[in-house]
Amino acid sequence: MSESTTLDETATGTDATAQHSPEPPDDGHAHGATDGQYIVIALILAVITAAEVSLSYMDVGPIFIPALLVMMAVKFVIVVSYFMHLKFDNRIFSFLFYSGLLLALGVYVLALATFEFFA
Amino acid sequence: MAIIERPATEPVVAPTPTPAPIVTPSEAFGTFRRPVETTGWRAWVFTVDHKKIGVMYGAAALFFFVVAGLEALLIRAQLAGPEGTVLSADVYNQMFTMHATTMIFLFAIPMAAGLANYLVPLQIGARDVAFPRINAFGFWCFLAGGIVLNLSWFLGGAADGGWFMYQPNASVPFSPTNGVDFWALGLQIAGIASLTGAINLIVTILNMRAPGMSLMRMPVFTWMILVTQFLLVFAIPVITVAFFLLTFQRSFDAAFFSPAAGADPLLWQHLFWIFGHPEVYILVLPSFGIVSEVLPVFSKKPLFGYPFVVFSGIAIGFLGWGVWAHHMFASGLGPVSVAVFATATMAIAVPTGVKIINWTLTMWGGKLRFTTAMLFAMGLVVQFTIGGLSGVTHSVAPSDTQQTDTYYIVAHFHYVLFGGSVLGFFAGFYYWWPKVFGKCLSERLGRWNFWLMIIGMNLTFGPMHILGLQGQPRRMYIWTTERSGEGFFNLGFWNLVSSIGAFILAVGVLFFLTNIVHTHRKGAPAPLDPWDARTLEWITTNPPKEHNFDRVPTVSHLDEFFHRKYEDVGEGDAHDLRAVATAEEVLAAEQAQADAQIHMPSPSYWPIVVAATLPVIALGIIYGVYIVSIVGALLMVFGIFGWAMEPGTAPDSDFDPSPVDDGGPTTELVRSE
Amino acid sequence: MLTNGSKLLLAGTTLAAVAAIVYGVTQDGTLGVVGLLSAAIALGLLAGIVIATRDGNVSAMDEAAAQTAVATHVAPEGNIWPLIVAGGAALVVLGLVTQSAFVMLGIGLLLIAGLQWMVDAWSQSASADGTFNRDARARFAGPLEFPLLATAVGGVVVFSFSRIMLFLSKTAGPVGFVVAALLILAGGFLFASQRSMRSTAVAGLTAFAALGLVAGGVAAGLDGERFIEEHETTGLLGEESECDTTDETHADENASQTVGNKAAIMADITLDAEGELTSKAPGQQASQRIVVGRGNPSNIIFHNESDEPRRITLTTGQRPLLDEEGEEIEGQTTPDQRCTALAEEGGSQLLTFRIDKRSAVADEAFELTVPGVEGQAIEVVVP
Amino acid sequence: MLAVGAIAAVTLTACAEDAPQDTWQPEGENSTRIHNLQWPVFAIAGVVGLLVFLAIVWVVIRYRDRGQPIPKQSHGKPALEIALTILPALILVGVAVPTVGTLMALAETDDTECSVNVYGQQWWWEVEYPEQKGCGGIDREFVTSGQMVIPTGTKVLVSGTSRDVIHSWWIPALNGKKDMVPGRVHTVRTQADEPGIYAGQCTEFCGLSHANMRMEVVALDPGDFETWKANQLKPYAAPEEGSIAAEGESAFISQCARCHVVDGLDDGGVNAPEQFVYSRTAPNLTNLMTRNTFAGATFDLLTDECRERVWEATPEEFGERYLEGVTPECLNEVDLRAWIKNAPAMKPMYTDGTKLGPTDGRSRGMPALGLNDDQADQLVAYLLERN
Amino acid sequence: MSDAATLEAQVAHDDHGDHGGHGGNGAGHPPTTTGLSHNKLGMWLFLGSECLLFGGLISTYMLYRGRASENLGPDQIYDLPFTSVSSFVLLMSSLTMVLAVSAAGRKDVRNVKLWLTVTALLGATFVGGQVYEFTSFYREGLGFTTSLFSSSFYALTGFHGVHVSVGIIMLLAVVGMISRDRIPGDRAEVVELVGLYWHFVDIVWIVIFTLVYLIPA
Repeated sequence: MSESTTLDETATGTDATAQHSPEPPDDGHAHGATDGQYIVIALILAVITAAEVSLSYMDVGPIFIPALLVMMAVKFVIVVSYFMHLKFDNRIFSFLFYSGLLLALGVYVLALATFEFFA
Repeated sequence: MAIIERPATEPVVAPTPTPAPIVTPSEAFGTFRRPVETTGWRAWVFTVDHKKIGVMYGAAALFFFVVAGLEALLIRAQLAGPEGTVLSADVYNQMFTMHATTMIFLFAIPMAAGLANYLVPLQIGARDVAFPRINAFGFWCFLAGGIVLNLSWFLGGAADGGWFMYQPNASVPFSPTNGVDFWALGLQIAGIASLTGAINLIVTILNMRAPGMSLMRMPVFTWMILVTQFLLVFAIPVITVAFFLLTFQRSFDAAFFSPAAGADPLLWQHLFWIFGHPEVYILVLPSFGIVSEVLPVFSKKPLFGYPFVVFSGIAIGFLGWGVWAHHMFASGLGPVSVAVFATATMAIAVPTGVKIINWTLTMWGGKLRFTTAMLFAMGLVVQFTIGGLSGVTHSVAPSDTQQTDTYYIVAHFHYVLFGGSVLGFFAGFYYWWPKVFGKCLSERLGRWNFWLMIIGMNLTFGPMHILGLQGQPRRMYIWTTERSGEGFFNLGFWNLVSSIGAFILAVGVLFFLTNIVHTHRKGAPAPLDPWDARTLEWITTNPPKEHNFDRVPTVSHLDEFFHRKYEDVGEGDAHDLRAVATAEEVLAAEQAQADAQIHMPSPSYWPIVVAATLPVIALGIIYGVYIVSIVGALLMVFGIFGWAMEPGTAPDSDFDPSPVDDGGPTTELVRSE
Repeated sequence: MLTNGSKLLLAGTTLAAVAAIVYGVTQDGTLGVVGLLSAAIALGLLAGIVIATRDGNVSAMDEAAAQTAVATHVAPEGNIWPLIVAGGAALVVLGLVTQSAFVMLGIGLLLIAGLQWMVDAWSQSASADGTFNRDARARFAGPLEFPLLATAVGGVVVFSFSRIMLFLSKTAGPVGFVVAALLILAGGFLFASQRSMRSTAVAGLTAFAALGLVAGGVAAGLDGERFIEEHETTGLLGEESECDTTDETHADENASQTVGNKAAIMADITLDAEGELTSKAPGQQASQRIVVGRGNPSNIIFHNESDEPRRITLTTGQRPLLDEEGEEIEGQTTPDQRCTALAEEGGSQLLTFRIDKRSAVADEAFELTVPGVEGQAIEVVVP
Repeated sequence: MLAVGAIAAVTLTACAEDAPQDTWQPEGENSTRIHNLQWPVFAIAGVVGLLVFLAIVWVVIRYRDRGQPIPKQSHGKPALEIALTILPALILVGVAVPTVGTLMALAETDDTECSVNVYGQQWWWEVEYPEQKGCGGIDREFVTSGQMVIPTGTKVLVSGTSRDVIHSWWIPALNGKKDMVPGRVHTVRTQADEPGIYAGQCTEFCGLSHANMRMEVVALDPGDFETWKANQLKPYAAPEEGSIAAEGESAFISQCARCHVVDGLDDGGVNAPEQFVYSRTAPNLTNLMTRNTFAGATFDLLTDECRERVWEATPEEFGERYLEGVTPECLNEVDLRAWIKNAPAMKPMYTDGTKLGPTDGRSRGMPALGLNDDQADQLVAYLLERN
Repeated sequence: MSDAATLEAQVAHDDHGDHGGHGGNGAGHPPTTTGLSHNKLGMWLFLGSECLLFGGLISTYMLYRGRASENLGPDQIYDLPFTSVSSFVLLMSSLTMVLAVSAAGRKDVRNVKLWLTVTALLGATFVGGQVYEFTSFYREGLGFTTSLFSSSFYALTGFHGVHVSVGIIMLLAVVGMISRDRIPGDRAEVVELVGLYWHFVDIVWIVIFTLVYLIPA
């Protein structure tokens, strides 16, 4: 939760609720991917899912679970960065979401460790 | 229905209806029109103003504080002598469960939410919070949760499993009444209040600060509230999962915690304490913020080491997530886990130490004025230190196996919670009362209140250290002479002392209540800046206008208000502070450049409607009449979508045209012509 | 809007409803509840009518009120809800005769149509100006209409799709699923690209697709799901006392060989290559005997290191033999057994059990045996 | 000054000979190890607390507002801050290292010389001596309740679980507590240096009679322990014909044998506690009179003077006095008869027939049997012979 | 299925946060300190906290997955082909959602309504698949209270199913509100927020699909 000092910004608004202030350019829509690129990203995701499923039918020994987890993480990051625009948006959004995600990961892995789940 | 007869033959040209007068909203919608009043009960029930909601939070929390205090007195009356007969075993178990649950969930959290709601917008120069209607919804959810929780007293007995409700003792065979169901669903609803409040305040603090107020120029109270809200936003979902599993277990007989099906009761303990430990920092950090505001003002010195205090607050918040299993040292975790959590718990003592050192150094070299607020703040520094140190003694895991679940732990957390958050809240009351109500609380009654509470507290909780080390376990509805021993440190004498102390404490709180009544009846209106304060909330009238600031001030320093009142004219390192402006002049300078149009969010009844449907769903689940829950859910969806389709600020069509005849003041809201 | 008359009736409704609940919760007599509930419904209806007609008190004497009374100005527009109320009532009657599903559908229609009719009637007489009326109607009907409409559309798709899936065989299911998804996607891209397609054509096509889906769903729903065979579990083996067989039973199909971590493992019992059955408890040496706490759920893990699939069976005395209907047959007893699925070579199985009787009292000793391996038994002692 | 009083009270408890469950009176190797770690930490805490308190008192006196000009607006000295952060951190590291050491030592289980099983259930403790080579060799397991007898100077490993809710086994004089969680088996190292009675109590909230669920560990010299053990395993001695005890035996079979067990007594297969008690067991009464407490070690079988004689006995004479058991003169008739006739009146339990729906008719605790006086006399006479 | 209905009732009230979030402040937010809209900040924070909620349910499932009674465990009951197709469907619904959001950016109302409807339809087929899966498991003997594995499996996938259903209702309601122009705030932002919620529910399914279905017990 450490607030990095770079968050404080150039607050320009002279008046918190000025009347009829011009609509500030909403940052979300200026760039990001075109529709074509979204379709390509979706196909990549579909391919990874297919890979995961086929991997589970093959017997690849000990690297099976790590491979699955890596592919899951890749799909996760792709959807979050591109479909949810986190890659192009302000860093505060990434901070809010990833702090929640990593906290959940850390706390629950530690809890399962005390159950000797990974032993 | 007036049936209009149409003559059969030639087409009748409908007479051009004389244009009926435009119907006013109250005629068209009657009671369902959008509320716009600013006086009377409607102004309070449908308000979205952060100040009104803050006052309502404070009043409700104080009421529950008195209720839980009475429960504590009954507990101490039962334990005053051996073989006590005041309470039977069953009622005693309900009493201590509800004492703890009410104090934590219905007093401490809402009081912090009340102070935060009222003060944070004022301290960061905002006109209201980011989501005003969610703020109102949060309060009504808290109230609904409190009512559902306490409804259990009248419907078959309250919850009787202790405030952390360990499984499987809280499952149906061992706690057959509906008490635990009311407990789980009541706190679930109150949890929604905390979650929405947290999202609301974080967005407010991040996004609605006055121009020029960077994060490192924010008052420390707002910093501690920000850390508390981050803890809340990530802790509440964990307890929500735990409550859902408990409700599935009790109402839909799932087997999440029943050992017969192979379940592990420790899962509940983990889920509860992953929420539980950040929870106790949620209870104490707001009071740290209050003390960090009060001490500098009455020492006439800025807070010593502002960045250190802020980062130690963040460190406490961050480390708070890695220590939860120190509540479970005796629950049978492996030695490695116990070692990890013991060292992490010790690590958390360091940032707490930093705070105590900085408070002391703030007072060092100051010009101390001992108003009641200052007394309470210093009381916190002393009592919390005792609680913190007794905490360090049982972060040592082996000695914790001797101390856990005994009265030593009861003494520890009462020194930390009563000595910490309650004394902090009282310091806040005395410090901000003139700002909220326009009158100062009487200092004479305040001193009685302070000293009686301090003496009562030490007499009640001091001996509990001895009782704990003499091996008296927690939650014993009775103790017998056989196990109390005769020497100086026997259980009999110290239990009696503790019970007497509890009643002295109660008298102290009574003095506070009389102080409130006395001030409201005969208190003189407070000066604009009674304490020569330092932060932004004091550049407003007492109590502040509906829209807080006529012009949102531009901030250039930490402790902006102090810097506008005093200039340092000394050369080199000689310092000579000269007063250059009085508080009135500073306020007048701001009011001179008031904004012309100010759009304030309008009241709305949707928040209270949605909050009112939650108890209906809960009662349907508890009594197994699922049709009631489904109807409740339908009403909730209706409320949510009605809310979503209602604009934040009411358009003019929602206002009745101001009736010419009575010439009453139009709505106080400044309506743009 | 809430005139005095309607407030009185609304209060009566809520009072009757609350009384019904309190009466129902405290006493358990149904007569009182039914009476109070019917009172509540009756008062509710009356309140609705009074609200709609605004107490109907456009009295003749008050000339100004008569003039401004809006009801006299605007002729009510035609609307569909009376037709649907009639349809709903007919459906209820039909349902009573045929399937009960129609009754529910009828009641649903009655409720929705009645509500809509009331809101229409109220909003049309709200004021003389049409747009204000429509806005007033939207303010109250909107929040329920949008979500309920959405739930209805979503619900229809979910229900009919799941019935179709239940109808198709286990292999055809995924294929049907993919086809449906690709169809929807293709339709989406087609409509998105053909900007010139008039919205009526789009609406027509989607309506046709929806109709097809619902027809498929109802058809599949009516003639029943495919036969999904109840999974036989090892618990059934014990009840039908088939625990002594050495060959594979239905419950042994792809029995999972990995053993989940249970909190407290009492003992590991191993059948080694030579057919030796030994038990090893944590902290003690291997022995032929284990002590189990009475009435305490315990778990043991059976490791099969022999070269054939084996199962382990726990016999705890006798229990009366039950015939088909579950009645006890006099005098005949059968061993009270629990067993695991077959563990393949090198595999292991978990057995959870709880013994309430003391072993000293029971007529024959409790023991753990492996069907097919003679002369090997682990004595189970329950103090 | 009140705060100083509180801190002083905390440190002064080191030298008090008071409540039987005093955690500052270690009597065994494990509790001594904890004590050696505990009191230094208390001392450090006391000193730090005192320092902070003195600083506050000094500030209140020295910097009171006497009209001096507004002090220098110093925003802090980073050097001082960092120093005062590292100092506590060092102290804590100094505390952490021995903590982890003691922790690991207390978690050892493979130097066990005698293992005893313990079962917690609502509101009493069952002690089971499994068949083993340890504790001088036990060839047939036997069960007792309330009081666990162990040989002095031996490393006993108590491994326990619970049959219903979470309880906690805690003998302050011998070691810290360990929760007994149903579905898990937890171990506690227990060792007593000298013969004596060491009191303890369930310390995890377990419902109605959590306060009345006590236990005691009795430490005997190895020789006395052997005699005690032999007495526990002796065959059943039926009361001779015609005596009140014989009628007591038949009364026992008709009234008590449904739940309670006396090894060797032929009760005609009546014993089925799992149908009457939710925790599926009831205390084993085979050698009741060798224990000096009953009903979750909450009530005494001995009259007050006899109890005093045993509790106040010096270590040398303790073994012989404890082995006397409960003689007819020393029997606390009042409590035993009251318990036999109406147990729930003396100890809150869930035995009211009407409210047993959730546990499908099975009570949690001993129901009131409603016996008349002479049945009570017969049972008391019969139980007196269970020594 | 009655459990799913009551689950929906309970969880729905848990989700009020984001609907309410829409009601934030007025059209085109006034200038804020970070230049971002309150609603979007609130939504990302809400998603951060939902990670904790689903994390708790997933870790409960991981702890109890091995504790299936009488050998009716994950290996015997899961139908992998069907579930992988339902994951594919949910991924495609994320694609159509993104297309809806970019259409909203371009103020192309027709395509926004179209893509929102398609996303809702794909979501409905996914939930239909879940309902089918639950029914067939129930027929095979895996009731909600059969074993710890079944209770935690139904709790986890039931929670996720309810979140998807709430998402579908939001999508279709937004389509209705756009066509009748009943959205008070900035329409593009409302579509974007619903999109964020939908993508979050999809990535939770990505995690569930791998941990629950693919990793053997």
